[in-house]
Formats: sequence, structure tokens, C-alpha cells
Amino acid sequence: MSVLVDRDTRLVVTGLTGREGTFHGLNNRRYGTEVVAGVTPGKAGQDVEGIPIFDTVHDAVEQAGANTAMVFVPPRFAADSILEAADAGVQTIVAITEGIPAHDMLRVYTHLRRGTTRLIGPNCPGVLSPGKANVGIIPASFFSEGNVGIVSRSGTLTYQIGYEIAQRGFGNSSIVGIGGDPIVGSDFIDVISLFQADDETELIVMCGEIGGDAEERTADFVADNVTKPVVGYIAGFTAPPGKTMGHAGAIVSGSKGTAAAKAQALEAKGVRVGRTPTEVAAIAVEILGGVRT
Amino acid sequence: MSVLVDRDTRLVVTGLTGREGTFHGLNNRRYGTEVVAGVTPGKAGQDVEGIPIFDTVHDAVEQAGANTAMVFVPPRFAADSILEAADAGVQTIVAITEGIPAHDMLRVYTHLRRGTTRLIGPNCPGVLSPGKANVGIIPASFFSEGNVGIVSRSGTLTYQIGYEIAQRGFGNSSIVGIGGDPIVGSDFIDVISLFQADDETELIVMCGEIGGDAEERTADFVADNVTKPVVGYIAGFTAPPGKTMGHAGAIVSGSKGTAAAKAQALEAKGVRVGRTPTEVAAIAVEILGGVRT
Amino acid sequence: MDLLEYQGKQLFARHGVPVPDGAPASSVEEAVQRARELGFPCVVKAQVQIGGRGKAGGIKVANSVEEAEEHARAILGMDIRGHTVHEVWIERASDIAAEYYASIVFDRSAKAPLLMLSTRGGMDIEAVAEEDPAAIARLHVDPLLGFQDFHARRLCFAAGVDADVVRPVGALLARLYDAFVAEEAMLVEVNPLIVTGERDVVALDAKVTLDGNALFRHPDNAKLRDPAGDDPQERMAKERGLTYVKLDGDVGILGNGAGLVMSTLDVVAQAGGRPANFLDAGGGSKAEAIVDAVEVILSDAKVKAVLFNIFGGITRCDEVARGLIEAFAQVKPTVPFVVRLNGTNEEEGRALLAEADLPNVTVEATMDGAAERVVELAA
Amino acid sequence: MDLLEYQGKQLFARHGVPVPDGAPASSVEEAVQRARELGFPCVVKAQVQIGGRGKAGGIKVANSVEEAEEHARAILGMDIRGHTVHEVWIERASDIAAEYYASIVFDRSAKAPLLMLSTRGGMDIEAVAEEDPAAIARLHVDPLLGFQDFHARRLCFAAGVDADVVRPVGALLARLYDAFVAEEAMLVEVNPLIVTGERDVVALDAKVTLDGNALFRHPDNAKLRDPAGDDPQERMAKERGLTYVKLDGDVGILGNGAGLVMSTLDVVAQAGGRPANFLDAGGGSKAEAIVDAVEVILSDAKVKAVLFNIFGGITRCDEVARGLIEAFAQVKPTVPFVVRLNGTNEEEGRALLAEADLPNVTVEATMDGAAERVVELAA
Repeated sequence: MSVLVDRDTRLVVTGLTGREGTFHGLNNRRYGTEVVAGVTPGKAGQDVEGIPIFDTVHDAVEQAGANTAMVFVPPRFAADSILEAADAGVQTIVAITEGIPAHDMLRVYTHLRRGTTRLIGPNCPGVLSPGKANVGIIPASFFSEGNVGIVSRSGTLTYQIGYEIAQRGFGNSSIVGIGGDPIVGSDFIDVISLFQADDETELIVMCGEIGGDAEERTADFVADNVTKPVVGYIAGFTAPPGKTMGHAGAIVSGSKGTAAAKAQALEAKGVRVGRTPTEVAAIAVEILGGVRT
Repeated sequence: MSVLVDRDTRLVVTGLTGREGTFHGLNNRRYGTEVVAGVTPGKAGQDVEGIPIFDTVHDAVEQAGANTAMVFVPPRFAADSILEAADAGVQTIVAITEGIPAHDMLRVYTHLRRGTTRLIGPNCPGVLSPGKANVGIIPASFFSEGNVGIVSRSGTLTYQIGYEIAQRGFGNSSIVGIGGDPIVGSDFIDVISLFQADDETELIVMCGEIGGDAEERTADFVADNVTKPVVGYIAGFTAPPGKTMGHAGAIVSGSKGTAAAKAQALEAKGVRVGRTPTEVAAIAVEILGGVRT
Repeated sequence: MDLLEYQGKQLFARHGVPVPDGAPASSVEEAVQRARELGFPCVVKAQVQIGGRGKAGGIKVANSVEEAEEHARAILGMDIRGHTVHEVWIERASDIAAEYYASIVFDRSAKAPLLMLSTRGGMDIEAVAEEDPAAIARLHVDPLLGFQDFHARRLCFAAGVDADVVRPVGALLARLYDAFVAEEAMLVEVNPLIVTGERDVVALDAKVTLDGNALFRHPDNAKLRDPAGDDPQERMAKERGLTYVKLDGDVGILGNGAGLVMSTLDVVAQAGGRPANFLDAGGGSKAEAIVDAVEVILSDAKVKAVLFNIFGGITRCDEVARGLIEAFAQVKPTVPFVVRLNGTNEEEGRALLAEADLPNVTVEATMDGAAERVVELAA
Repeated sequence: MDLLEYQGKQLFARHGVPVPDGAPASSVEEAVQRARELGFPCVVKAQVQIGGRGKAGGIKVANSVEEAEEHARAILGMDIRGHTVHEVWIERASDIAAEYYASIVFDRSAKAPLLMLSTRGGMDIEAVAEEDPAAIARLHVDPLLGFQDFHARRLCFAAGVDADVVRPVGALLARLYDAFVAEEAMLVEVNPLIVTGERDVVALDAKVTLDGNALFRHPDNAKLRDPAGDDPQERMAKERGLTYVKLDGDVGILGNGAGLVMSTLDVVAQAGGRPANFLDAGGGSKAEAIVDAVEVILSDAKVKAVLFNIFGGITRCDEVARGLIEAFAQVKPTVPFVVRLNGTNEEEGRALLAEADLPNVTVEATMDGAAERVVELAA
């Protein structure tokens, strides 16, 4: 098992004909993901190395059986693309696009929460279920099948931690980048719930960062609902208040959203928190029973 | 039993301090309805013959335990009043107001359908459950407890039919006016489902009228889901096409929405349709086993 | 409330929907002046709320001042299927490369705005809908989420709009939706929506129906209400705030509540009578409203007898009786009245009528009985 | 992006939020001229993006031309906690009967706009929130349904707004919400929101934060971005499209991805170093971006060593290596560099660096090792 994407994933990529869309769409296909369609309005009938292009996501769903969408269009078109995919009945949407206006996402989030579509991202690296499917831009070569689920607000930091765990001989059920924007479609709680229900996952790593209160709310949720071990990491202990640290959502406002407060909240609920990516890997491996060779 | 309003109803009336609001609110209380609050912004602390007035519906729910709201405010304020009642957690809202703009109701309807609040009306006479509670403007004195459920798009026509049935010795579980506007909160199907599930109701009378396709959709629903006998009536056989007959809803366009087409649709699904209010009463009484004396 | 074509186009223009340049005129002189200003060729279009103006000779192209004058003279005052032309709209002639159809309807069944787009515009869209339903692309818009760009793309690709105008047609649909919502319309329709030789997309016609209940928020639209096209009785009723529809029989009918009045018409028809009108005196009718209603009903000379069918809820039967007594005092009707009163304060109402002992007024106990009686009296 | 008070007031005014008459000025002469036009008494207010201006002497009432000149001279150029005053806002003095507080915050936790209203305005609202949380009425608005009249009533009654101004305060909240949505703000705050002696309700201050990601839809707002207040390095980075935050240490840091860069700062700090900056070279960093980044980092004279921490996803390690080689050719840095490359094309990247054999560049295999090494080198 795994979460969100697997061998049943039939992917449509919006923006497949763009430079980055083509690069990562084909990359995902090379990994083994069933990339069944691309969408670029006005280019129906064309193809990208054999992947058929449609004018609308609806056509991709009806004619190519897409059930998952990866959104790779520029920020000003991304909210519309997400809404289109949801309207077309796609069940899982992974939005990679960075820089989507916050009010757009407010409307998209509110609308999607009233339906059954699950959104991952935006401003996220996507979801990798090693050995099964890769939807997004996570460099898959470092990761192998295994029993550690990773959920993270950050992209490269996730690779770093996943990589450190892999170095110690462990693999991953799924690696889920939920994104670093103020409003993301799914938060830690949503993804940890999936990992909790997933047979393959034995341990969950969550990588948070400064800003908002998602980590604090997750601490309460884990204490009440999660029986699997959870290891935490929080980036941004060195961040000064009032400065946005790269991600639109990574900002300490006044005394709120500091890394220290988040780590404390998690530890108060029994979640062990590593102070560096290396320490996170070490704790995870310790819980899993030592380094595998 | 009965539907929508009964002895557990705790009513808040928005617009209670207005002339009509006072008249009908007190009338409802005289009938035995628990009228626990009125809402008029800025008049908190006052009362209408002992019924306390609050500034907001939220206060009426929190401080007086209201669970049902009757909306009696002028059309330009009515949509807001309905939304306020839903936001305050009221479970049943009966909107009497006539002349609410259609786009207001479009937003209200869409919003409410995503929650659990049930709206009856607007532009409706309300709901009477004889012997239990009266919420609205239905003249209760003609009706007694019994086993006929009535649902109607029209007010006075409902009284007429209920009255004719009463003349023959039968009473009503509940009489529900769903309203004659293009968008109403609950349609025939919603209310007939309630009657189907209600122990006391043995026969259902539905009074439709020209315009829209609610009666046609109801015919299909009844055939598939309703085991209790349903007797129909449709007003407007004499209406010429393209003329608005009072209700914005009663607009005939071409053949669709005519009284003849509606009666035919119901009869095709086994619903007997009376051609006059008197005939409806006669059919109902025949099914129920003859006149009671 | 239906707008004239030019009022609809002016409304469109306020929301950025492209329309041809034009100006209204209500006299030949004015029309010629407007045509001069716009240049030639221009089109003189009769402004009436009915379709088929072209076939009836109500739309003419003018290539010169002389032709503009000739057409304006012919069209102003023309009768198009019962509608007299009081105004024309002079508009710059368009170079038409393709004719599409676009509309947004307030769909009460789906409880959402319904958008329709077809490349088979310029003709009777109902005929297209019947013979080739697939030629009309349709979709609903979530009223809270509103119109999204993808709606435009879906409609354009489904309708088979020319590839080079997908964007401008989509943009026009977005503006049209803005207009539909902002102006609280029940219908906005563009037929034809044209593509010009220069590949511009323009609304060449405009049919707009506004929600009368929302006019309090749109004072400028409220001013457009033109009672000139109404039947004289209907105009009189409207001025008095009554819901009145003129029919062609001889039994005047007044009731309270649209459903009951409709039912009363049906029962009178079943009793062999021909209703002269629909008149809903409304909820909570006061005595003055009843006087007004009697005046409106009797202003129709064909009326030979009048039926009052009242079932009191908000309406109180005593108020209706008082109104009828007052109406007799003021109007002194010469035709017989049949009155049936049930509901709130029915006894007081009947007592008042008994006391007043109005000439030619019969009180009946049932609706069917009252209908039969009034049909007899009108015979 | 934060607006100055007067920019916020001008934005408010566009949406019908009442604000006092006023005008900005950037010289003493201009300030005097504006004061003359507005009349006396008027207020001279320093325009800086920091609170506590009043206490710092940045807000003064002028009763005459002389006083206006005196105050403008004192305030223009003043330093308020590190912010130099380049502009003043001259505004007609208001007659204050009551001071309220109102704000709308983009609440990322509830995923909805959060409205707050209090009658304890004019002071530090965070202090009020701590000592008497009930003094601030709060509620969330459904983003799709939008602000409703009942929201205004609930807030006003809960906050205890004077009965006679419930309507105008409610109307102001509705306009403020319009502004929040239409301008795509992350925060709009009015403190104080005053009631005047004549019972008018006016926004006496304005704090507005806009969403930088949405500025493409608001070209007029985008123009308000004033780089003058920025740190010189941050300004330079912004011009080059880099995400850079200046800190006060001596270890320059470049990474790809905000999370990884934050983590790198933390690891450097844990190794005993003091980061000089946050610099996210972003996803898919190209060689030119790396050259720009190196220039920005080295423009901070305090930097004694630089750490490159790259984990390639979209970013390709060979591109980063190429950028670093190019940067050395162009900038010729004199401080040591530590480079750690993992991920996409890491081998090609390391091979390029080995081949180039740059002076003073150490390649490390792990993030922790690289952090320790750079801290040693900066010591």
C-alpha cells in the first residue's frame, strides 16, 4: 500500500506542453506512473511523446480515464486549473505551481472541502510512492519502497530527510509534500490520517516549519488519533520575526508560529522532534530497530 | 408524529416587533407553539407580550434555546435573516416573506444545501401540525389532528383543499406550504420524504401549479420511493402561455410546465390527480375509506 | 421585466460586453440625425419586445441619409404582432463572418445559472434545440463559486467555436455572467453573437429579463420599466400594485393567493364559464386594495359578472367585505357579484355583507357553488 | 507587501471606507502648502511602516502655517526605530468622541477571513487581547458566501458599539471587507476607528498588507512597492528576483527550497556559526541566478565564508556548479566557499567543480559536515 498515488493512478498533467510540464511529466512516466493525458486548451489532438493532449480536463477524464491531476500551469491560471480538475471529477489533485494568490486558494479550498476531491499543494513537490508512482518533482532515485511515511511543508528539506533515512537502509511508503503556502489543500492531519490507515506505513515523519499553527494542531491530533510512531522536525529556529522565509506561509508573526513553540507543542504530546535532518533520521531508525544493511 | 414543527419546536421570530410579525407570532403562540424569542436589532431587552427580543438570532439560540426560526422581515432583509438563522444553528427555518430577489435565494439555497439546516419557503404560508404547533400564517382553526399530510406551492389553495378534507371528517398530520418562488428551500420531494417517514401520515396530498418541473420530478420520485398513497392537484389549466400569474414561478414556456403536462406526468406514475379542490378531497377520502362523521 | 434590445445593449456595455455603436431614436428626425452621426451603412431596428422583427420588416439597412429617413418613417409606428413601435435603435452595420448564440438562464430546476453556447446562432434557437440538441453546449455554474475561465473553455470547445476566437468568446461569456449576476437578471440572451470579418466578437442582439423583485437595488433599471406596451387594464392594475392578467372571457375574478386564483379560473372554466381575468388581491389585502381591484376588473367592458373567492389567512374576510362595501359605494357596479368567504374572520365578513345588503351580491358557501352561480349570472 | 498609512487610506477611500481628507508631502514646502489647503487644525503624520509613531514624536497637530512648517521640518528625515521618514501625510484634524478598533485578517488556520471589532481602540490591541480577550469581538466569514449584514450586527452588538452608530460601523465593516477581497489583502486594520462628535464613523489610521502574489492583478498597487525602506542587499536581491533575507551573522548561505535553507541556517547555528542571510535560489535555479546570488551574498561585507547547500529536485546540480564557476570568473570572491551537492545530476555537478578546481572551494558530502566546515572557515 501507500497513500494518494499508486499503480491505479491515471495521471493527467495540466500544462504538460510547457517546458517544465513536459520535463517532469515525462520524468513521472519514466518512473512508471501511468501518465494518460495532458491538457492544453487549443492543442487537442496533439501529443507529447505519445501522451495525448486534450482541450479540457473533462475530456481527459472521459476519453483517457484520468483519475489524478498534476497542475503545472503558471500561478495566474492555477486556481482555475484546480477547479476544472475537481469539476471534471478527478479525485486527487497535486498542484506544483508556486505563487498562487492567497485569495484564489481561499476560494478553491473552501469549494473543494465541500466535495470529495483531495488537493495536495499548491507550492509543493508532489507525492512519491516508491516503486509505484511519482506525481510531481520529487527526485525519485534516492528513495526505495519501505515503511516510513513522510509528510512535509517543504520540498528539498523532504528530500534531505528522506535521503538520510534511505542512507540508513530504510524506504518509504509515500513521501508527501503538502506545500509551503498559507492555504494548502491538505494539511499534516489529513495526510497523517492516511498514513495511519495505510498498512505499509509503520512510522511517520512530519517536517514542519515556522508560521501558522498547523504543527500545533497536528500535535493534538496525533495524541488523540495516531497509534503509529511520529517523528517531527521543524525548520526555522534561526528565523527572525516578521520576515517571510521563502515560503509565503513561513513567517513568524509576533510571538506566534515560532519553531520553538511548535517543537514544544509536539514534544508535549509525545512526538519526538529532531533538531537537524540527521537527528530526525537517527530517531526514526532507532524506533524502527536500528540501521539496516 | 408530524413533520417539521411539533411540540419540541422552540420558535424565534425575526421581525416579531413588526405589525405582521407581532400579529402572526402571537397567533402562533396562542395556538400552542412555543414562541421563545423575537429578533429585532437594537431592541434587545424589550419584549412582545412577554416574548423576549434579542439583537441577533445567535443570542436567541444561546439564551432562549430557539431551534426553529420564522422569518417575517421585509424582502430586502430576508436573505440575510435566513443566513443568520442558519449560521446561528437553527435547524428549521420557515420564511414567510414574499418578494425576495431570486439571486439572493440562489445564494441562500446553495449555501444552505451544503449544511444541515432545512428551509421552508420563502413566499410560503408556513407549516401547521394540528394540535402541536403552527409556524406561519395558516389559519389553524379549520384543521384538526389526523393522518393526511398536505404539501403545496400555494397558500390559500392549501387552506381550501385542507378545508375540504376537514369537511369530510379527516384531519392532518402536517400542512406544509413550500412556497411559490422560483427557488424555494425545500421542494415536494423533500417534504414527501418526510411524510413517507412519518408514522402518523397515511396519505399525502400535493398541490402543484404551472411553471418549472418540480411536479414532474416529484412524479418520478414518488414512483420509486413512496409507498403511501399520493393524491395530486395542479392549478392553472386555464393559464395562457407566457403570462406571469402572480408568482414569478408560474411562468409557462411552451408546452413544458403546463398544468396538463404536470397532471399527465403524475398520472403516468400512478398518482391520482383531482381536477378541482373538491375532487381532490373526494379522492383522498375515497382512498382513506369514506367520509367520517 | 423585459428590456428592449437597446436597453439590453446599454446594460451589456456597462459590463464590458462588446456591442455595436448605436443610439435610440423616437422620431424620424432624431433617427436621421443619429444615422448621420454613426455613418453608413447603418441599421434601423424596431424596438419591440417580440421576436421575428426582421421578417416583419422591422430591421432595415440604410446606406444613405435618404434610406435612413425612409426606413425610420416606415418602422416607427409600425405594428409588429400587436406591438406598436415607439422607438428605433440606429446602429452601425456589422460585417458578419459567423453567427453564434449565447445565453444565461436562471435555471430554477437545477437552482443554478445555466449557460448555453452554440455556433448555430442567428436563427430560432428553440428549433435548433429540438432538431439537434447537441449543437447547443450547456453547463451550470455554481452560484457561490461563480463563473470560472474553465467554464468558458468547456463551452467554446464543446460548441466548436472557431479556434481563433475561443479567447474573446470566453471573455464575452465572463462579462455576460458579470452582467447576469450584477444586474440580477433572469435571462440574458445574445442571438446572434457575431464574429466580424476582422474576427472581433460582438453582441448583435440583446434580450434581457430582469428580476422585478430586485429592482429596489437597481434604480436605473427600474426606470426602464415601460408601461406603454401593456394592456390598459394591466397597466392600471400595475399602477395600483395589483397582480392582474387580462384574459378574454366575461367572468371577472378576484381571489387571494396566486394558487387559489388559478384554481378559481379552472373551476369557473369547468363550470362552463370563461374567465375575464386573473386578479390576485394578495396576502393581507386591505379594503382600499379591494376597491382598486374592483375598479380594475370592471374597467374591462366585457365583464358580465364578478366572482370573489377568498380564503382568509393573512387576508381577513372582514377587510375584504369592507372593501367590497366601499367599492360599491364608490364604483356603483351594474353587474352581479358572487362572494365566497372562508378563513380568518369569515363570520365578521359575512355579517358585514349581510348588514350592508348590497344590491346584486350573492354570498355562496363553497367554491364550486360560487363558480356555478357566477357562470349562470354571466350567461 | 505593507502599505504606508496614507496609501492604505487612499485604498480604503476607493472602496467607500470613510477617511479624513488629507494629502501626502515629501518636502517641508509641500507639507505647508497641503496644510494651507486643508485648513487648521491639521495633523502632520510621519509615514513609516512601524507602530508607535505618536510616542516617537512622529504625529503632531498644527494650528497654524507656522506650526505646520515646524512639525514638517521636525518629522521629515526623522528616524523612527530604524525607519527614516521620507514622507508625511497632512490630514484635517478630527473631533474624536470614541476610539474603536476594526480589522480583517487572512486567517490561515481557519482558512477564512477573520473579522475583529473592539470598542477599546486607539491603543495597543495586542495588550487588550491579552488582558481582556472578551473586549474584542471576532468572527469568521465564509469566503464563498462573503460578508453578510448579520456579520456586522453580530460584531457590533458583541463589541458593545454605541447603539446610534451600529449602522455606520456595520456599513464601514462591509466596505472594509470589499476592500480586503477586491484588493486581495492579507490584513486590513483600522486603529483607531473613530466616532466623531457629530457621530460620523471614520478610519483614522490604516494598516494594509497586500498579497505580493496577487499584484499582477493590481498594477496600481504594485506601483506602491517602495524599495527605499529596504535594506540595500534585500533591494538588490529583489531586483534580481531572488528570495533573500538579511540576518546579522557572517556565514553567507545559499540553498534551494525555503525549507532546506531554513534548516541550513539552523544547522549552521547549531554548529556555532551565525548566518548572514537566508537565500533561496529557488526551484530550477539556472547558472545566471547563481551568479546573481553570489553577488548579493558577497555585497554584505560582513560575510566571511559561504555555504552552498543544494539538494536537487527541479534544480540540477550541474547548473548550480556551472553558476558557481561563472560567479568565480565574474566576481572573484576572496572568502572561502563550502559546497554540498546532492540530488538531480549531482555527479555531473561534482565533476564540473573538480574540473574547474576553483580556489578556496571545499566540497563536502553531508549537510552537517558542510555546516561544520563553513563555521570553521568563518571563525
